[in-house]
Order: sequence, then C-alpha cells, then structure tokens
Amino acid sequence: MSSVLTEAQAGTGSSSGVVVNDFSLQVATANGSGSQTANSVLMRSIFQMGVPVSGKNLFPSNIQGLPTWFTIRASKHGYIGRKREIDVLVCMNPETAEEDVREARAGTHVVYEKKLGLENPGKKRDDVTYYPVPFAELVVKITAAPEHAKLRKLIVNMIYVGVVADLMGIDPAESEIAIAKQLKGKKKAVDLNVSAVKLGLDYAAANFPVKIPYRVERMNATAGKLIVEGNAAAALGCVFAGATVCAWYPITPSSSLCESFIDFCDELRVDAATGKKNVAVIQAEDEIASIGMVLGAGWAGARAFTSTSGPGISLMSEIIGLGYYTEIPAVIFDVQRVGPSTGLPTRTMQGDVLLCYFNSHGDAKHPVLFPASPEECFTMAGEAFDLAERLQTPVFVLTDLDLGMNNWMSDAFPYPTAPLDRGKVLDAAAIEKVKDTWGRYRDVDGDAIPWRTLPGTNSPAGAFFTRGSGHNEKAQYSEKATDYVNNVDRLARKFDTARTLVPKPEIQDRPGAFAGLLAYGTSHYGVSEGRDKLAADFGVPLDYCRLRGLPIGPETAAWIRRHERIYVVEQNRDSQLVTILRDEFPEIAARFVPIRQYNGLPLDATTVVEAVLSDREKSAKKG
Amino acid sequence: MSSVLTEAQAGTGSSSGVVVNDFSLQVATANGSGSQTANSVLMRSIFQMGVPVSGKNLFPSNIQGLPTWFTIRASKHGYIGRKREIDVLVCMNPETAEEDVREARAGTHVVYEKKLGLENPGKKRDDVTYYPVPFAELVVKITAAPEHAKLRKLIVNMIYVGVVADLMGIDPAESEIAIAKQLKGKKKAVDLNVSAVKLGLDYAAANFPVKIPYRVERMNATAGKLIVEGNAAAALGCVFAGATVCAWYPITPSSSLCESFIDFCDELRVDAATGKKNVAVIQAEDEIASIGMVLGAGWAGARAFTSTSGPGISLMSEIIGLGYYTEIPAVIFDVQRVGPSTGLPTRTMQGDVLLCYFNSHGDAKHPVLFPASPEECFTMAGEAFDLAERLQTPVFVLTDLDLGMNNWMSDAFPYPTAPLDRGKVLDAAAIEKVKDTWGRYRDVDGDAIPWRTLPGTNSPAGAFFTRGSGHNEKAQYSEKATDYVNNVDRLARKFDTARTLVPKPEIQDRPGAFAGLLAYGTSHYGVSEGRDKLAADFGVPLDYCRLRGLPIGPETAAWIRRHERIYVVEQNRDSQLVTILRDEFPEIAARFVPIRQYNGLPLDATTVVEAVLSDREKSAKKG
Amino acid sequence: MSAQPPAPSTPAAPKTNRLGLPKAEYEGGKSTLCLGCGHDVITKQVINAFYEMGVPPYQVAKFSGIGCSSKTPAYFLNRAWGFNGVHGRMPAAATGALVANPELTGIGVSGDGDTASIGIGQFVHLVRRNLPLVYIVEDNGVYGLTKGQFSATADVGATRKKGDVNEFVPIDLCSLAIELGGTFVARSFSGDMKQLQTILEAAIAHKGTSIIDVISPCVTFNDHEGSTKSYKYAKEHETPVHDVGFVPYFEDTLAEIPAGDTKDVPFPDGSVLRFRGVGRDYDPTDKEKALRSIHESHARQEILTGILYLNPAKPGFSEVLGATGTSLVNLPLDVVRPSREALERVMESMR
Amino acid sequence: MSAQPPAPSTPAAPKTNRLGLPKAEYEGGKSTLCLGCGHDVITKQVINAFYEMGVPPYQVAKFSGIGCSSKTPAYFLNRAWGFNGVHGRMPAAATGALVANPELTGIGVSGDGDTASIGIGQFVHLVRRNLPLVYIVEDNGVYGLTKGQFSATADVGATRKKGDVNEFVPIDLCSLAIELGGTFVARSFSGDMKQLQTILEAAIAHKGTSIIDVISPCVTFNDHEGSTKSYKYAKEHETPVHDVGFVPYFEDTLAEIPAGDTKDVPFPDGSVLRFRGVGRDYDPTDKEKALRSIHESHARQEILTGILYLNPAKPGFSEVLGATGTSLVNLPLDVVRPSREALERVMESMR
Ligand SMILES: Cc1ncc(C[n+]2csc(CCOP(=O)(O)OP(=O)(O)O)c2C)c(N)n1
Ligand SMILES: Cc1ncc(C[n+]2csc(CCOP(=O)(O)OP(=O)(O)O)c2C)c(N)n1
Ligand code: SF4
Ligand code: SF4
Ligand SMILES: [Mg+2]
Ligand SMILES: [Mg+2]
Repeated sequence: MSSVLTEAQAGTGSSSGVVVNDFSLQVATANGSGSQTANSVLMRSIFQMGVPVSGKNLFPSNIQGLPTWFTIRASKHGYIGRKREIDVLVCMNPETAEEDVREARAGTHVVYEKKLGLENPGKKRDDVTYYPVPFAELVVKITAAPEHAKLRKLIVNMIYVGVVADLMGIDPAESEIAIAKQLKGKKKAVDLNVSAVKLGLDYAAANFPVKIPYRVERMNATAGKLIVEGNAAAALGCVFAGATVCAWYPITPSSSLCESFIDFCDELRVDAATGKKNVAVIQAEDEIASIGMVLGAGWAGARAFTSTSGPGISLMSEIIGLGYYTEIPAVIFDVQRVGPSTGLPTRTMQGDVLLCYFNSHGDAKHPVLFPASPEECFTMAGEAFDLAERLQTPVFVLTDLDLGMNNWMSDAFPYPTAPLDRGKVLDAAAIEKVKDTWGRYRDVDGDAIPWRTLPGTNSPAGAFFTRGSGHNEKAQYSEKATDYVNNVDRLARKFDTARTLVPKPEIQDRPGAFAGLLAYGTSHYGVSEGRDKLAADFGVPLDYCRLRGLPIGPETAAWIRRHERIYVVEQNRDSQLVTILRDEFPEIAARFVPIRQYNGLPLDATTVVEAVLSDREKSAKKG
Repeated sequence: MSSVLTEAQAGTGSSSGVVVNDFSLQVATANGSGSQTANSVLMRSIFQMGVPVSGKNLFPSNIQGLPTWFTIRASKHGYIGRKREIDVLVCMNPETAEEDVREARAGTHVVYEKKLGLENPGKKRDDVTYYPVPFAELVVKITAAPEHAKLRKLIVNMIYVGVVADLMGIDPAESEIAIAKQLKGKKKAVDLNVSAVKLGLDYAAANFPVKIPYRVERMNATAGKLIVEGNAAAALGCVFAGATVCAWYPITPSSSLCESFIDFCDELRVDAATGKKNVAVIQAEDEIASIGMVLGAGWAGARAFTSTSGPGISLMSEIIGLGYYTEIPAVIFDVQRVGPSTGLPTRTMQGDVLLCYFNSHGDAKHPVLFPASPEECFTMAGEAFDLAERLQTPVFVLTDLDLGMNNWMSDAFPYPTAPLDRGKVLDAAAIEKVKDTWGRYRDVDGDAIPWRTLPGTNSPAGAFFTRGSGHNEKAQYSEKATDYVNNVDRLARKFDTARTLVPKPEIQDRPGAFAGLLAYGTSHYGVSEGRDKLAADFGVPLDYCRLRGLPIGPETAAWIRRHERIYVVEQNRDSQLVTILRDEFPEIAARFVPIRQYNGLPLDATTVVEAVLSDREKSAKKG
Repeated sequence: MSAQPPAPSTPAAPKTNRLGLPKAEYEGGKSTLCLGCGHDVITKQVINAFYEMGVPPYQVAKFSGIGCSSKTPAYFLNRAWGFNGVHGRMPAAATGALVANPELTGIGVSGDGDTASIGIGQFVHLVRRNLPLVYIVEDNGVYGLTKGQFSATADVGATRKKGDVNEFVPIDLCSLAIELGGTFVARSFSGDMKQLQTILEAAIAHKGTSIIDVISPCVTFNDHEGSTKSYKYAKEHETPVHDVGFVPYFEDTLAEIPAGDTKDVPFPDGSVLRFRGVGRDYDPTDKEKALRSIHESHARQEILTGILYLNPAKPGFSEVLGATGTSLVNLPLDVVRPSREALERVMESMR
Repeated sequence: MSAQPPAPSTPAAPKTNRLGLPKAEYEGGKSTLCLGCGHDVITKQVINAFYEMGVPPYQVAKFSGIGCSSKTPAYFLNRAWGFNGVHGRMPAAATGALVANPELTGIGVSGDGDTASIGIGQFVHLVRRNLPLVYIVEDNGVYGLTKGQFSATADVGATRKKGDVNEFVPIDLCSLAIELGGTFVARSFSGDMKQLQTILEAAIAHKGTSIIDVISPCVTFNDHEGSTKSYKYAKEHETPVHDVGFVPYFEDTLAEIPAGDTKDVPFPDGSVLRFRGVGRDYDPTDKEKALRSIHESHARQEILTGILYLNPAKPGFSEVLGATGTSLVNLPLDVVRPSREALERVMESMR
C-alpha cells in the first residue's frame, strides 16, 4: 500500500506560479444543509480527471445546523492524508465565515457569499484573495418555481461547484457525470443540479478574470480505483468472508458498517428460490446484547460479528472475557472515536488500543488488527474471521472515524480466492475416531489450540459444556488449582501462536536510515507523507514499519531490534501502543519515542516532521 | 506492618523433637456442614493463648456439600501467610479423606473419622501418624435427645476441637471462652458445644497416650489484636470515613463488605432522635446501576462507594470512564477473585490491576490503592475517600478474596483524628467571590485540580452542566480541538498530582541486599516470610518495597532506581504490575523480574524463595 | 449547548413567579436540535412548568442519557445543575444524586431509545423504587441522533424513510410502568402544550417517580407518511382520556376546570389534580381499568394522553430506605464519624 | 458438575422413547445443589419432558446465566451442548446461537435474580423477539448463590432469615411477559411435578419464546416462616387456573383429560394443548383477562399456576428476520461468498 507515485504518474506542473494538482480546498457549511452531494461531486470530478484525491468531513455531533467543514485534497503525489494547510476556502456558513477567514493562513483564496461582506472595511485581510459570489441571488434564478423554493438550500451548494470548477480548471463535463452518478440519474434532479453548476461556471467566468493559481490538470493516477468509506469496505469484506450473523447497536462512527452490511446482504445474500436471506442481522437493544449474540452465534458455529465504538467496547468487556476463557470465535469492529466517555463522537482517535488488547478482568489478551485503508478493511475482515475461527477467540478489528466514515480513494478489492479457514472443528465422523481421547480444551497439536464440536452434530459423544467458570481439558467444572493453571497457561501459549498468525507488518526501509517510524491504522498517511518530507526536504531518511496486528509477531520484533531509535506514532494521548511495546521489549524499552496527535483530527504529516526534527535536535544537544 | 516478632515475643520451644507454636493444621470438611464455628473456636483458642495465628478457608463455589478445607497456621514468628506444608490434618469429609491423606506429605499427623478405615490394608501409609476417632458414635452420646438429632451434623465438629486441643496442648478453658464468644453466650448452645469439646478431650486423653509433636504454648504476641476479615475492616473504614451512600450488587467475594457496612450503620449511623439512618444503602439491580448511583451521589457531594469483583468492574467500565472525564469522586472496592470471566469465584487472585488502572475507552487512568491487611483496609478506606474528593475522580481499592474473606489477626484500627478532606468545593459565598472567573474545569491552582460546586448550593452563579461529551473550562459543550486537548492534558497533569497523594510505599531495606523485592496487597505475607528465609537460610538479603498505591510516586521511583534487579511478585499470570512498571521506567525496564503465583491459592513463601534462588542460579550461569 | 448562566435577573423584570423570578431565570442555552423537533417544544413546557411552580432553579438537578432528547436539559434551567451521563443509564445517576440529597427536585429527560432499548432495565427498577423524579421520555420511535433506526417503541407496521417496516412488539412505557407499580404515569404529545404543562406541574409536585411518555416527532427521520410518530399521525390519533387541571398547594383556585362532574385527587402536600371526563369514563386511580384502556387503545390506534394512572400516597424511595430524608451531603463530622468509644466497642467484639 | 457424556446407550435398555432412547440418554451430571433445592426437582421434569417429547439430545442447546439455578443445565441432557454464560445475559447468547442454527431446540434456565434483577433488560427484548426458546425461571425470590439477598421477584412484606423485610414492588415475570407480547407464558411450582412436565412438553413444541416462571424454593436461604417462596407457602397458595394436558403431534390420544368441557388450543405442528377449567373461568388465549386474573391474584395472595397465556400462531424470530430458517452455520462457500462478478458490480458503483 505504497503512498508514493512514480514521477510518470505524478504528471507535471504547468506555467510557473501555478500549482498543479496539489492543494487542499475546504468548504465550510452547516450540518444538514445538504452540501454532501455538492462536495462529493467536486471530489469525484477531480478523481475522474485522474488526480489522486481525498475528502474529509469534519462534522458536529448533531443532526442539523452546526458548522461542518469538508476538505478536499488533491495530490499528484498520491498523498491522501489530512493536510494542515488550506489553500482554497469556500465559505457558505454565515455562522462561521468571519472566523474561518480570520483563521485562514496568508495566501488563502476565499470564495464566499457576497452579502456576508467579508471584504468590508475592518474585516478585509489583504493577504488573502477574495471571490465574492451572490449565491443567494443566483440560486433563485433556477429555483423561481414555487415547488423549487425548498430545494434552494440544497441547490445553492451546486453553484459553488461551478464557481470552483471555473476558478481551478475542473472540467464541467466531469461534474455532470459525477452528478448523474450521485443522483442515480434521476433526470429532473440531474438537470436542476447541472444548471446550478452552469450558473456558477458562468458567473465565475464573467466576474473573475484572474483565476485561482491552484489548478487541476488531467493525469492518470486513479484508473480502476474506488471512492469508498472504510465502513462500507469492511461490511463488504464481511459479506465475502462468509459472515452469516451480525448483531449490532447503532453508534457513531460505526453504524454505517452494519447498515452497509445489511444493504449488501439484501443484494448479495438472498436465496434465489425462496427470496429469504442467507444471513441474520439483529439490531440488538445494546452492546452487551450484541456481543452476547455474537458469542452465541460463534459458539453455534456461524461466522458472527459486531461493530461498535469505544463506549460499546467498554460495555462488552465482561462478555469479551467470557469469549476469551470459553474460546469462542468472534469478530469485533471498533471504529474508534474520541474518548474518554462520550467524548467527541464525530472526531477521530486511536484511543482503544489498550482497552481492546487487555480487555476484561482477570488475565486476558486479545488479537487486534489494524487496517489502514478501505482495501485493508475489506481484506482484513476476511483475515479476522479466519483468525477468530483458527484461534477460537474474539478478534478485534480497530479502525477509526477517519477511515470508517470519510471518502477514500482506494485500490480495487481483490476477490478472495482462498477457502475460508473454519479452524479446528470435529464433525460426527471425526468424533467417532477420537471418542474419549477428545477434550474440548486439550492441546493435542502443540499449538495450544484445542478442537471444538458444534451443537447439533449428530453424535452421542460430541457434546460438551461451555462455561465461564473453571474447567478442565474435558470442559468439566473444576476448581482444581492444577486444572486452572494448566488451562490459562495454554491460553497464554495460544496467544503466542497468534503472533505467527496475525497480519504481518508492512516494512519499508530506506538506505542510510538512522531510525525507524512505527505506526498503525490511519496514522499511515501522515507518517508516510512526513517520512517522504523528512527524507526529501531535511535529509532525514527513516525506515518504516506499519504494524498490522497484535500481538507483536516475529517480523515486527526483528525490525524493532534492528533499530536504535523508534518513533511510535499514535493518535492518542497516552501513547497506548508504546505501553505494549515497552512491555514486550523491556531490554530495549528506551528506544521507543512516542509521537502523539490527539486533537480529534486525522494525523497530518507536519506533526510527524516537527516531532522527529525536534527529537533530533534534543538528542543532538545531549551530545 | 512488620511481620517479624522480637525473640522476646516469639517465646521458645520446650523439649526437643517437639515444635512449639509453628505449624499448619488443616480441617477437611464439606461445605455447609457448619464447621466454621468449630474452626473459629480452634483458631481463637490459639489466638487467646497469645500465639500469632491465621485462618484460611478454601471453599467451593456452591452452598452445600462440596469439599472445603480450613487451614489454621500458628507461627511464633508472626508469619500469618499461607504455608504450603500441612503438619496436622483433620479429615471430616468422607468424600475427600482418602485423597487428602494420599496427598499429605510424609510426617503428617492425621485425625480422622474411625469408620473411614484409612488405616485399612492397602490404604495405610506408614509415613504418617493416625489418630482415629469415632466421631459419629461420640456425637450421639450428647445428642441422643430427638430434638438434638439434627444438630449432630454441626456438633460433631466441636468434637475434633476437643481432640485437637488434647493432642496439641490447647487450653480447653480458652475453647470455652471462644465458644461463648462465637455463640454470643446463648447458654444452651454453649453448654452443648462445650460438652462436645469435652467429649473430644476425654477421648483423646484416654486413647492417644502419644500426642502430636506440634504443640501450642502460651506466649504474648496477640494482646490487643483483632481477628477480623478484610471486608469487615474496609466496611468499618467506610463508616468512619463518613461514607453516606453505598450502592452495590452482591458478588463473591465482595458481598460481605457492603453487608458489613449495612450492619455497622444499623449500629453506628442511626439518628437518635428520629431513628432514621444518616446513610443510604441501595442494593442495585446490577453493577452498571451501582456505579451509576455512586457517581450520581458523588456528583451531588456525598461520599459514595461500591464494592464488587472482576466481573462487576468489567461491567462498570463505561461509567467509570464517565467519572474520569467528568471528574466525579467515587470509591470502588474490587475484592479480586480468579478470572478470566466467572473463573474461580472462591479463589484469590490479583488479576484486575491493568483493568482498573487503564479502565474504560479513550485515554483514561485511575488511582489504585493496595491494602495488605485488615487495618489497612480500614485506614485506606479513609484515604480513598479523601483522595477521590481531593482529585475529583474514581479511586479503586484493590483487595482480594484472601484478604477480604479470610480471618486475619490484625492490629487494632487507629481512630481517625484528622478532619475529612472534602476537596475543592465552592460554597455560595465562595462562588460570589469568584463569579465569572470560575470555570468548573479550569486549573487555577497549578495542580490541575479544578474547583467544583454542589447541586443545591444557593447561588445564581453556581450551576454547571456535567457531560461526558467534550467540554471547555466553563463546562460548556465544545468540539473544539484546542478545548479537548487543553482538557485532557490537564487530566494527565492531574494524574501526576495523584502520584504525590496516593499512599506511600512501605520500604524495608537490608544491609548488603543485592536486589529488591516489590509486591503489593496480600503478596506481602509470602514475600516478607520468603525474604526472611532467603536472608536467614540462604544468605540472600533483599530489600523490600511494598507498593501501596498507583500511580507510582516519587518514593517508589527512587527505590526502584536504586536497585539493579527488582523481583516483582504478583498473584496473576501476566505480571500485570510489571507492564505498568516497564511503561513507567523504560530506561530500566529490563531490571524487573516477574515472580508469579496464579493458582488461586494465597501466595506462599516457598514460591518466592524458589523463584529468587532459581533466578540467581540463572544469572550466575550467565556469568 | 451552553451551561453559562445568563446575566443575573434584574428586579425591573416585569412578570415574575411566586419567588419573584422572571421566566428568564428558568431558560437554558440555545438548542442545537433540528428546526421543528418535538423535543424543543417539550423544553418550553418544562421551563413554563418550573416557572409556574416557582421551584428555586438552584435546587433543581437535571439528568439525562444520550440522544437528541437527552441534550435538552442543556436548553432549560441554566441555573440548575445538569448531569448528562451515558446512554441508557440516567436512572442510576438520578437515584444516587437524589438519595444523596433528597432536598433537590429531580428531572430526567430521556428518549425512547435511551429508555426503552438500552435503558429498559434501569427504567424497570427505577419505577419499582418510586424515586421522586420527573422522568420525561421524548418518544419519537427512532434513534434520532444516530440517524433514525427503529427504537423499541416503534409500532408494528411503522415504516422508516427507507421503507423498511418494524415487526417487533413495541414497548408501551405507560402500561409497563403501571404493571411495575408506577405511581404517576402519563402520556402526552409535544403538540398538546397545555396538557403537557399541566402534567409537568403535577409531576413536579408528585413525591414519587412520574413517568411521562411524550410523543415528540423527529422531523428529520420519522415525520413521514407511514410513521406512527409523525406530527400528522399524532395529531390525528391523540385521544385525551380527560381534561386535567392542577392546583398547587400554594394556590387555591382552579380557573380552567370548575368543580362539577370532576374527580379531584389530592396530593399529600395539599395540591390537587382535577380531572373532567371527556365522554369515556376513565378513572386514573383504577389500575386495571387504566391498563385495559391502554391495551385497547393499541388496537384502536389511539394515542391515549393524560394522566393515565396516579397514586400520590405511596412513599418515596428515601423513606423506604429508612434514611432521614434530608441531605446526606454535608452532615457534620460528629454525625458521620462515630466516637472513639464506638470504635473500641466494635473492635472489642473482634477480639 | 460434569459435562462428560455417560457411556453410550445399550439397546438392551428396557423402556425407551419414540427415538428408541432410554431415559438415561437425557440425564446429566450429579447436582451440586443443596439437598432439597427446588431446582433439582425442575431438572427432573426437564429430563422427563425431553424424553417424552423424543427430542434428539444432540439437537438441543442449553443456555443459562449465573446462579444456583443457572448451574442446572449441567445436570440434565449431557448429550446436549451447554452454554453457561455470564450473569443476566443468557437471552443474548441463546438468541445468537438459535438464529445461527434454528434447527436446534433451545432451552434456557435462569433464576429470578439472573432474569428479574440484572437480566430484566434482556428478558424484555427477548420476549419482544419471540425467539423459539424454552425459558425457565427457577424463582426463589432470592440470590441463592450469593447467600440469600432479596431479588426483584421478592414479594412486598416477605422477610429474609435475618428478619429484614422487602419493600419493593415485585416483578411478576408472567404479567410482564404478557404485557410485552409474550406468546407462551406459564407459571408452575417445583412441587407440582405433573403440571410442570406438561407445561415443559408444550413449551418444547411451541415455536416462540415460552416463559415459564417456576416457584422453586431455596431451602437454605428462603424456606422459612415469613418467606412467600417457601415450600410451605407455595403449597398453601398455589392456585392452578386449569388442568392442562398436551398431545404432541406424534401422538393422538390424550388420556389424562378426555374431551368434554375442555378448551383445545392447536399448535401449528398439529400438537394440541387441552385445558379443563377448575371452577374459575380462565381463557388462556384472552390477554386482558389473563392480566387481570394475575393482578387480582396478588391481592388474594394466590400463586396462579398453569399456562396463563398462549398464542402459538405468532411467527418466530428467524421468520421475522426474513432468514431462510435453516442453519446458517455451514452454508456452502458459493452461497456465502458472492461471485467475482458480484464484487465487480459493487465496486463499479464506487467508481
Ligand atoms: C453505549 C452507547 N451506545 C450507543 C450510543 C449511540 N447513540 C447515541 S444516541 C442513541 C440513541 C438515541 O435515541 P433516543 O434515546 O430515542 O433519542 P433521540 O435522539 O431519538 O431523541 C444511540 C444509539 C451511545 N452514545 N452509547
Ligand atoms: C456480573 C456479576 N455480578 C454478580 C455476580 C454474583 N452472582 C452470582 S449468582 C447471583 C444471583 C443469583 O440469583 P438467582 O439468579 O436468583 O439464582 P439462584 O442462585 O437464586 O438460583 C449473583 C448476584 C456474578 N456472578 N456476576
Ligand atoms: S434528528 Fe430528530 S430527534 Fe434529533 S434533533 Fe433532529 S428532529 Fe429532533
Ligand atoms: S442455596 Fe438455595 S438455591 Fe442455591 S442450591 Fe441451595 S437451596 Fe438451591
Ligand atoms: Mg428517539
Ligand atoms: Mg433466585
């Protein structure tokens, strides 16, 4: 999943002073004002022109009226992480317009509703360029008809698409295609929106002879790629991984994962003959019920999963411990948001690493996977189910709001060709063979993973009793100290087996690297871009290990041991992964240098660059 | 809380071959057979003779019928931890008698029900000494009366008290006193029980000319001491700490804490005038409700607490995070039992350290106190409430089944003379002064602890809005990145303030120590006894730091830095405290050597001795 | 959105209540809910009720869970303390706070998801305890804040915007509360402001748990054709079981409803609830009849509103606990810390 | 206590059921409960019912929470799979398992604490879903396993051994289940073995949730004078609302109760429940009457037993979910993994 394009792909800038295919554009609107369509059209238009693009929606935790910012980044280099610096600002929200401009950096180009009078004396900044547009007036022209009146709020957004298209050189034809796609070709709606774009185009053409120096030019770096949210990708992954039971309770930012699963199943899991579904999706009454249902289904032998966010994981803690101790497969997606507590439900964070890894009371540890892109959401969903059934234990898949809910440019998803790994299950025939020698919790293969049977297996000798209380190898109730120790020691060994089974890290080394960067999940984008900057602009080459799963496996361990200094980049306050790394590598624990961003915004490259440079200075001073 | 007595106190042995005041006696019975009374009488008799004693009840997780073992240890040296080696065995349980004897070590003295025929050919071991007693026959003599018939099951236990008293030199007069005390002087019951003891005495006197070489002789090491369970001590501590709200849900081994609190309050918290209670105890419907009620009460300004065990903490996780983020005082007792999941509810473990310290999603950390004795349960209850109100955050008090439910010889509890520290609370007058400058979450004192107001305070400017969602210094809703970071950074600084406020460690250094032992809670007994052994028998002097609270404070940090090798003794599989220590001391993380016992039994000295010696060998080999 | 107190009241303020406080003293922060959300209408009535009842704002404690509805305590009574907890667990926090300080007047606001889905367990046990608390469920049949999934009060056959149909038996919080021994059970509709305000005033006077299920349409996700919680549907199907008037103890006339063929139910504090029949005979003190009427209303697709069941005499929670009934928050040290002798006595029993 | 399967059956075994299996094939491990515990009696009837109904043991899934009662699934049907989960959350595990494999016959055993206290939330939502499950609550009014604290079904005025009195409204799980749309709601008494076995057989045949509240005295902590869940009290206060007989579809005679002044309720599978009145007129298919009778029984201090409400026609959970109704556990790969083309189609929509 390299984030750097070949120069060929990257295309080249044109006339000097003009920046081509490398900018961030931010649209400030109000929540629920229906700007999403316009924003996606803008984003898709650029995407369709072959330019790598990303869209990030910064929205409030309410349904209507509060400020929302949508940021579109175009990058010929394929950097699709968040960029701190905004180049073009579209102010559609009267509530925030003045503050938006006040906080804009010098050189920003500001498109805004004329009547806000941002250029009035006292307000005007002479280090930004203004493009006033009478949106309110314009929109009336095409929505004069009374039946259109209540469409104005929506349509007005399409006008800025046109204005920006003209000012930045976006091909209007692409916008038309994007609109048709967005509105699923509803003729009347399409026409109305297209005319709104036209209105913007014409106005800008007529009134702004000088265009914005940030331009879009065609290149060919998006062919075959998708624009998709991580949650949808994960849901699709669950469908193709053969998940047949889903129990969930809505929570931002995870709801759309299960909702997408429902939609995909309505299309892909319907029995042609009966019209019935080959899947059961249960909207539970809360997260305790969701995880209980998932364990029940996993115990019965189905591939079952749930999706939630931090508060849900906290609630599930007791039952997750049951899953660990009774050894029941389960897949739990945690689309992380900002905690503690309710925190900032619409901001992103990697704050649940310790909660998931050490979840529940007593001694318990759990495998955790870290997808970093939509395609990994898709593929790791499959890996998670294989892992859960192979290891017979709950497996966490940690994504975050940034990955789950934002629009990502993604590689196409590879069709899974490998058979499902259903793990160690004895059928009736196999039970006949092993008979009394079989023990539900006996390690016969040396990998500490026992064999299980499924309820309903037609055999007089197949049944066993699952319990969260003490049990021996035969799954019989036991309070014997030796049985207990024997069992939990095996569970510890099983966790070591997991080290060899979780997804391997993605390692990118650079000649002459004096140290390494270690990161996971969506930190990848800020880290890889920052790493390129450090090498290119500061002559600081760094190796890079993108951790893709816990527990730490041999490859990661080897990479860590090879490095004298390791910057561990995380999107949480307490550098939670560092806690785990120090525990795993006591003899070199001092090598880990935490780099943290935890303000609820996706990690940006600048944060990484600044942190590394300041650390180098510090250590330089030391001697 | 030194565990070593002066030679003066320790008394001296008499005729050689005989061991005085240094043995373990184990009584094997069936659960619910009413042996508790007999066992306490036996234990108290020894206690009343001035001999340091401890009693540990190993009982099953059911109510009646399953095997139970009660172990009484007498130690002139004042060692009251568990001893692996049993010297005298009383077999009252036909179910387990044969296995009990089979597993007994050579030299054990076995008192048993004659008709079990343990000496019959094929069963008899010639490396143990047998004392057959026809308990069933004897008991009939004093319970011939039909109305007594159903008392037999109970009374028969008193007979072995008499037998053991004769065989080991326990003064029957003391047993009579103990009986009177146990049965609160109920004349008829007392007489019956006393006659049973007499029966045993006479039988042993008449039939066993050779006595057991483990003897009890009077000494004066128990004057003024108490025999009490940790749960009762903690409950009493809560009463004297001014706790006025308790919300709980029953769970072994914590139930008796709140039940004792109820009993103590019925005696000590009744308003003389009205007969009403100056306390509210709520039996909640579950642990989520308990902790919710405790937060509600703490928010209203009362000293509120709950008590539970691992499963309850897991369930509370979401709301504990709310308490952390909204900064509400709360005291949570976790009487730990063996996990994961339901685990072994009647066995002991220190398995919830990580769960409590890192509890809940997002970045959250919590102070954790580790009482090691009943008197510390009493005093730390008070410290916990002071800490919770001073820091405005939930505070955990971690005990375990061993401390909470076993009978401990304890120092008397010191009467608390200091005023309660109610923390930073603004009353109406104070609010008048600070007015608009006040912010509920503003750090005005530099200790990161803000000032709060209490609902009902008669002031138009005192109110604020508590929320688990993002908030600024004024407690207003905020999704601003800067407000969020500002707030959680303060919370992190507040946790540093906590380092200076949690109970300081108890440090015992030894000249020439080559390394240190670090432990917490009930590990103290096995550790301090093992440490004495290591010094006395193996010439291995060790320093000792008994951790009494988290986060790690400066004294502990200094002690750790002073030592090249630190044995961290824990009663869990994953050496959970070591994870925290390695995180806190990355540069010396390799110095921590885990010593673990996690079989559900209280830590014994031998485990510590063996572990330290084997580590020395290893490092010796290394060079 | 803001917990910042408005500027202190000026005596110049014209209309005031019995405490001499103007309405402004009972207002809250600016709502961030959708334009037209039923919840905002309820907020207004809460403000009116507390103003009319002349409750000192600083003696009020506001509780809520999570949801659009649960945000509303920030939009009324800024002078009162607010506790916006976690999802579905409002009752526990309220219980702890009001047991710690029974002198506070407690009001809890929740939603149908917060109460009937995740929160039904705490709801059930709260009702059993009869904790003095005004408990408003702003009932729109969906999870508004998470964009409109069905909640446990959605009616069988109701459709979502997407078109999918609810198949599960709805929880009727009123009949459930009565079944569980509730002492004040009411239903209203955010569109019926007068009735709602009267019910709220009576609830404030009630010394037990007042369950008030208020149909409160979600204009964004559940106000469409096919919804049974839309403004249109509620207007068409609301069926008041009586006219209700309330005279607090500190007033003596009841203008709206003159005596006559009315039923008066007195409160321990001397306040009176007066009911006048509206055609059907409905006795709010007859449990069985109340239950039957509610059940029958389902078949008839009526939304029965009014005070459906009432039993003001039953003792509240603190009383049952045997507590003094006064605040346990700041008791003097000598009251909460027993004497040295007491400690000695206890320890003696351990020797 | 033991999940170890007994030795395979020997054809020599005398009496067998319609599957040719002897009773032994339906037995379980040795009980570790107190001598005389009501729960052990219920265990016996469960064994009888499954034996008589001729359910293949390996097709049975046993679920429970935590408590003495929740231990009992280890004491019956050793040939069946058992899932002893955590406290109060049995319904969720059962729901997941039985949705994953609807071909299993599910039985859940819980206690009054496990269900009515911590578990009431999952109970409520389970009933609403009508998941095919035989749900037995072994109701003794206390938490046995934690030594006898009051549970949420303890009656007002009931005393504990210590002497303290319960003051909180008990939850009547039967009227509650009916209120929530339950389709099979029964109460029995561990002392009334014949009735209990019949109810269990009918419950096994029922294709929805069968709630069976069985008064099951705790001889150790709640069998004293002053208890309303003691053997003595239950014997004296049990009031059957009818005689009930059950003819499974595979039998055709109903010896015990000859037709006559009886009411027959047919099951979709052809089985029939036959009720004969016992003085009072009681119609188990009339919801309102059933509720009223139960409520009135409280005042009369009667423990109504029998099948209190019944509606066998209502569709079960899987059906409502629109699932195939067959096991989702081992579907062939080509069924659960859509084609390459399907993936392409979906991805195209994302371009
Ligand atoms: C533990 C937990 N689970 C899920 C959520 C997500 N969530 C927030 S509000 C809500 C439902 C709110 O519905 P309702 O109570 O009816 O309030 P409304 O928005 O409809 O007024 C949910 C599921 C959460 N905040 N916490
Ligand atoms: C989360 C959790 N809280 C508390 C407990 C302790 N506990 C075990 S059983 C039980 C109550 C059992 O009562 P009931 O369901 O009536 O079963 P009974 O023993 O009376 O048959 C409790 C509180 C637990 N196991 N788990
Ligand atoms: S989403 Fe619905 S409930 Fe929420 S504020 Fe908007 S209208 Fe009200
Ligand atoms: S304690 Fe009570 S419920 Fe538990 S086994 Fe004994 S008698 Fe039965
Ligand atoms: Mg709602
Ligand atoms: Mg019970």
